[in-house]
Amino acid sequence: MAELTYRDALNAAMCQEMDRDDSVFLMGEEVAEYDGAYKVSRGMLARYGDRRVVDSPISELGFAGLCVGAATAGLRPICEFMTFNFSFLALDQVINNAAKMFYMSNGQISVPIVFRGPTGAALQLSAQHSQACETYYVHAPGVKLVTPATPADAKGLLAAAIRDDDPVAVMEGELLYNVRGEVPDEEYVIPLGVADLKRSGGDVSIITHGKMVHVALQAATMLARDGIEADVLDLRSIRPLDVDAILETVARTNRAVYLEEGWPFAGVGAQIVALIQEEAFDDLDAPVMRVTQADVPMPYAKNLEQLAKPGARGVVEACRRVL
Amino acid sequence: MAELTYRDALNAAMCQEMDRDDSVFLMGEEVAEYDGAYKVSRGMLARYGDRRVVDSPISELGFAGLCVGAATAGLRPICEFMTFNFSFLALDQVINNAAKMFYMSNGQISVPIVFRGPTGAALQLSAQHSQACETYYVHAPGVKLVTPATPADAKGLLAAAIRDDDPVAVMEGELLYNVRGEVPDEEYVIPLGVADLKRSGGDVSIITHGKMVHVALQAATMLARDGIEADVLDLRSIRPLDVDAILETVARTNRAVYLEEGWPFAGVGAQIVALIQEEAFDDLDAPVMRVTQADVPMPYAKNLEQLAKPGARGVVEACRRVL
Amino acid sequence: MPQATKEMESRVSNGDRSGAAEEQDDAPVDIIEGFTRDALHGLLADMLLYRRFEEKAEEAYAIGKIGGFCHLHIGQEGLAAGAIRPLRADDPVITAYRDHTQAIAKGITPRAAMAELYGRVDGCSGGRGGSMHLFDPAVGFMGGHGIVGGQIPIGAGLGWAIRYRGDDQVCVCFMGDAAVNQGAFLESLNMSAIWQLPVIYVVENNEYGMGTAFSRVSATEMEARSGAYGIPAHTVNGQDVLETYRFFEDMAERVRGGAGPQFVNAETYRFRGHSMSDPVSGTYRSKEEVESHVQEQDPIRILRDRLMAADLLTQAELEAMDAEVRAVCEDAAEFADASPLPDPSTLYDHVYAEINEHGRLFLDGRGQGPGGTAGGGPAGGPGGTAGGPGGDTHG
Amino acid sequence: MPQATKEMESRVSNGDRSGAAEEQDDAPVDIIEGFTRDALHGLLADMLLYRRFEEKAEEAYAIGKIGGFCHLHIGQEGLAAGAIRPLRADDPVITAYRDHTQAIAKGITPRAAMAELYGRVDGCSGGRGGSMHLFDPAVGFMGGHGIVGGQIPIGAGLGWAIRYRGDDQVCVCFMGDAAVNQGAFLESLNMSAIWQLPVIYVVENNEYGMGTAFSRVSATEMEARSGAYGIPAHTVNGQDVLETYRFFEDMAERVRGGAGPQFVNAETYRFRGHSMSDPVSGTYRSKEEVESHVQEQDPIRILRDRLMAADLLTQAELEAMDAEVRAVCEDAAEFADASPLPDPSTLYDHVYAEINEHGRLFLDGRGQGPGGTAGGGPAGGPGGTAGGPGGDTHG
Ligand SMILES: Cc1ncc(C[n+]2csc(CCOP(=O)(O)OP(=O)(O)O)c2C)c(N)n1
Ligand SMILES: Cc1ncc(C[n+]2csc(CCOP(=O)(O)OP(=O)(O)O)c2C)c(N)n1
Ligand SMILES: [Mg+2]
Ligand SMILES: [Mg+2]
Repeated sequence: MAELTYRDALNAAMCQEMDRDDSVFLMGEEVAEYDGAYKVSRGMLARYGDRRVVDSPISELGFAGLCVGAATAGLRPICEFMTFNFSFLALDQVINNAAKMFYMSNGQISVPIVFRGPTGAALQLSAQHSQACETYYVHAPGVKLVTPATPADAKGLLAAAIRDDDPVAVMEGELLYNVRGEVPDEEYVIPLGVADLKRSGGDVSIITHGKMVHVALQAATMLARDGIEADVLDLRSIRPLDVDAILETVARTNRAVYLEEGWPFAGVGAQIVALIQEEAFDDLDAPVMRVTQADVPMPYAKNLEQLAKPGARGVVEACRRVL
Repeated sequence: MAELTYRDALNAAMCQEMDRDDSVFLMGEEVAEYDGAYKVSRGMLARYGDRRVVDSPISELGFAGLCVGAATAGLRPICEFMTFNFSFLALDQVINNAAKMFYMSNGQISVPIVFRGPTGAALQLSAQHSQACETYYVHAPGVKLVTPATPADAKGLLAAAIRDDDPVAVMEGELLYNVRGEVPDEEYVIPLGVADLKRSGGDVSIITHGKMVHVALQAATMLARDGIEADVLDLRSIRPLDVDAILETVARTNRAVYLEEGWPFAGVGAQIVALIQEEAFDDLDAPVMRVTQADVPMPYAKNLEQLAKPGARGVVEACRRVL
Repeated sequence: MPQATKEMESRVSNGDRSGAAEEQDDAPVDIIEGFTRDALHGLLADMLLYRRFEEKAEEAYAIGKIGGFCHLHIGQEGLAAGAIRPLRADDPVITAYRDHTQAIAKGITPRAAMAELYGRVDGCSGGRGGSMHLFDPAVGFMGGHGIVGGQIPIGAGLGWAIRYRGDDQVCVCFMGDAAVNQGAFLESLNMSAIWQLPVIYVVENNEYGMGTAFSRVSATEMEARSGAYGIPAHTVNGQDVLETYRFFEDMAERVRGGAGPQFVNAETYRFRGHSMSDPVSGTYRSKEEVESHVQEQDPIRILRDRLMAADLLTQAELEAMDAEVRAVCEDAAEFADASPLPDPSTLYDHVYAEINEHGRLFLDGRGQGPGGTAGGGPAGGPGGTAGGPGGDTHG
Repeated sequence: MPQATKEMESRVSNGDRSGAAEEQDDAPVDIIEGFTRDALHGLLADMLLYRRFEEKAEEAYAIGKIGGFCHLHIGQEGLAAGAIRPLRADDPVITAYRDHTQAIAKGITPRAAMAELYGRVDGCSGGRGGSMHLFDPAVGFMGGHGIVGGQIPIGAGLGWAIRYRGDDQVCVCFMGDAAVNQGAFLESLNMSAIWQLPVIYVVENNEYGMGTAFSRVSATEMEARSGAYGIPAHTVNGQDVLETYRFFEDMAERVRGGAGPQFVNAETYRFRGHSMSDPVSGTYRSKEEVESHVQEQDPIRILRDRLMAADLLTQAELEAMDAEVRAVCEDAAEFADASPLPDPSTLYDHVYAEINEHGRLFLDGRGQGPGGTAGGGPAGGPGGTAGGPGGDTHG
């Protein structure tokens, strides 16, 4: 076990998979000579050469589509979006080709591609650069989505995503890249679809994913000071979704809050709330509350941005309301 | 009052608004010389000339963006997507520019644009041509969305959308264009954000929007044969959302089903279910159930397509489960 | 080996087949432009097969056996035969939604193609794809794509994979003339140029995108479109199957040899409406324009007349050939009609290639996982009538 | 009227200002290439202002007064002065995220620009936009856009609106060299060509998109990129403000007169890193390369040296000019610092321009409508610390 940053854990996962399988390659803007806009691919050009670590033009639709095409031919592209914000330009290739080709071709053509990069807000990057993009990737069936919150999860989930035969979006976080944590040295994968109970409480369930796991843990600490013990369930994988784990924590606490970084309208949280009330209606002693980004484009000003982002205090408040 | 098709009602709304305001123009593929792929703009080129009724190249990102730009300069473009399926290519312009410009510019630059065209499945058009696109347009704040189900609503809502100072998506249906109904002759608008109780029952609330209103009414008729009287609430406007109308019907029936054409994961229905349980938890005697498209890309084969689409029988079943 | 007559046999012959007879100096009288009599008959039979296949599809569409959109290639068969038949079996081909004859040219059988149009389980896409989405990677046919321009980056990716593996296939990526106005065109051609991908981009320039003449949506000629990326542009007369065949035979070898990406403006004409609901002529092109093309620019007539003028084809031979391909198409239609609809229980198959025991992939409560009974599955169910009163479809 | 010295006065002077002195034959000795001494001093002062403004921003960024991404234009000021100052006040200008100096050149005051960088209420975007999103339609500055290439169709739309209304403005649409690889470029230029829109597309060709040299992502020269649409290409030396000014003065009039869309490859160089977190030189360009450009290609030095050589500028005058613009920038920073943060109660303002009494527009239960108390509003609240441990930012 070594302590690694989240960034280096992602790097380790890519190297692990590139070492074992020549069909894996990395393409994206600035991933090679520049070592990655966020240095996630540091050293990879030197290690694998420009056949496998490839700087693309700023052509999101094109290079995402090229990677989809390469995947249909049996390669395993890791398609890095500098951030998922820019992938709106590529969404047609994600939804109409990557997600549907296997079905339309009756299972003849699979698309083993990974789309990865940071999603959500960093600090004061303003409206066009601060969006949580999960909903756009899970609404249509055909794509899988994971959102690692810790270095160990980052390595295991990205490795699993690369090995998976379907398109998998791996959504990271700019503000997570420097987070440190213990990461097993050996080769491992974390299967998609397995949530992780990051904290066990019992009074209330805070269910969340990605970067917000840290906010949830912070809120749980705050609640604990008042004697309220919260479960913090990190979904890790949004599609496939670990429904059992969700129902299990709700069955124990009878009260739940969904915390997500993105907007509320038809967000991941809306789906989870709908699911809980559909499948665990009688377990609920209170409505499932959601804590989300304010329903506005992300403002630049520091104070407004802070206000717009979901935070631990908001989670604490929501927990109190359902208790 | 004349009986018009939904198609002609949309045409009437565009003509009504083009007559009163020279800043309104229509741009899209085949809208002019061909009179529209679905003939919605029939006769408009002849009436308004090629300055105001404009055939675009097949460049969704470009012409949607051009229309956004024209709107920032104070014009009122009606940007027709031949179908919303093709608008994934334009989504960056919708989400990053149309939806955010007013906010980013601190209210200096509004974007009074209408995006319109059919959404959802028609008959056997297969996976790439059969998607309900609502979620992609409502998740991010900044755009409004209406989904007229009848000719009268089509005329009134499209007219309101054109006059609105914000970007408004008007999602129609290929299978609705031939639907006939009474449409007032005079100039009128239906304000955005007002749901319409299309049927008053009292035993259970079927809440829905767009093309599915007709399926809901059919289901209500089936239920009535067994003595079950359903409310059918047509949201008409998804953003702004008539929350009062939703809460009102649920308060009366205590049981609700959301019917939508699209996929379940983070669909409009998920949001409505989350909202109902957040704001009317104590009113609910049963979980709110959702009836949606099967969570698969739309298959071509007639029988599979039929199976994948939400239908009246499924609605009836869902209603029985919540009763 | 003429495709039509060998229909029921192996399709893998593509690569072995050479139309060229340069080395056969024992049969000089049977030759036009270096094609042997057999090769010439083969190309004629191929095009006739494509034509009859689509005429059959037209018939089937009229009686509701085929649904949805159906875009016929009639008039453009010179490109299917001329651009695809010279390729190797392992050269990938990708195209848009007007894909029937390319699919057959690449090796999908008329049976499998027709069954797909019928939406049946024996279709080349198992009935899931339909007319616009024919697929068979085993013969190198990578679809059948419905989003205008959407296949262009995929084509670049197929080329990328070839280069990545150090293989020597060539990818042929077709598109319509209207597709060059999609941003995907710029992005794909540019990447192909900087990475020297082995891709031949072919515009089937039938002068119109639906009802819009290319000249109305472009300020330049088609040939001007690829120079921005340094990709050589070529123009070929797609109605002349021999010219087209020779061009692609040569070009495929050049690209195989490292010549880098190419751009081909293949001039052709569509004899039918854009799709089944679109009239053949009307607002955007005159009856006369269409008629003159049908009379003078039909790739089948052009080859037929040439062969007859050179005494390489008799009326009797032509009739026999036609009867043969008609029989193939008749058989395909019968086969399709007899093929069952997909099993309803397969609705959720092939959404994902990999499903593990964890988590739920389908969120409607019916596809997978525990739902369905314990509160999870009220969604839809075998739906009643969908969608309300009838509408209509563009194409 | 030199921009910097008139800073505190009206900014609407743009249109009236003519650098040309052809008709003033009383002052021939004061002229270089037809620019009067005043005009020359004005351009120098303008560029100095832009430089000092961004140096001030750099300082403020270092001490955390400015956050997020901040892309400096330093080295490229010749284009702000040369391409924008000749325009009329009502000619719209649009650009990408490297927008400070274009904004000021078009008429946004240094105060309003700096306050925006500080995220304050007196910023030209009220603090909502930040460095990448400066806006002021009143002076014809249409932003400030963060998605590479995203502003190009908007620029076409601004041109469309001009043509639609029969007006005679000209839109100048800037982009970086890397942006020409976005599909939006093809689509916008093509539409501009077929509809003959009055738009001048200007590539600020600083040779790199972040760390990627243009030559690595393009197989052709920049000039080749517009011919595909029949749009004339021009190259201008953006480091020579006089050449640039004359070019745009002339070109704007030609386009105003109906010459149709134009494509300008403006050669320039960025003296700083891509954004604040990016080193000035490093993996993708050498220290020497940067240094040689700073020494030989600085638009300010070039003009200064020319003026001094022609005895049109003294050291004292230069120092006075510099002191003046420094004072303007100092004032701007003080103004920005004194400006309040936006009122938290305005968080939901300006998401929508039109809000009626029906329905709910904000679905988080706090923005609007009945929520907030009756169960609707647990969302967030003035959030605790966001996002977990610190990360870093690219640019
Ligand atoms: C992105 C997108 N926009 C619009 C359509 C609708 N559409 C289908 S085919 C077509 C015309 C395409 O013309 P062209 O590329 O010339 O091909 P052809 O039909 O002539 O073979 C259009 C507009 C679509 N399928 N995809
Ligand atoms: C669509 C998109 N992709 C990627 C980025 C990240 N990004 C910001 S600036 C930039 C480089 C752009 O270079 P260029 O267009 O040459 O402009 P310059 O920065 O040199 O002024 C990149 C890749 C983005 N903002 N938008
Ligand atoms: Mg065409
Ligand atoms: Mg650059």
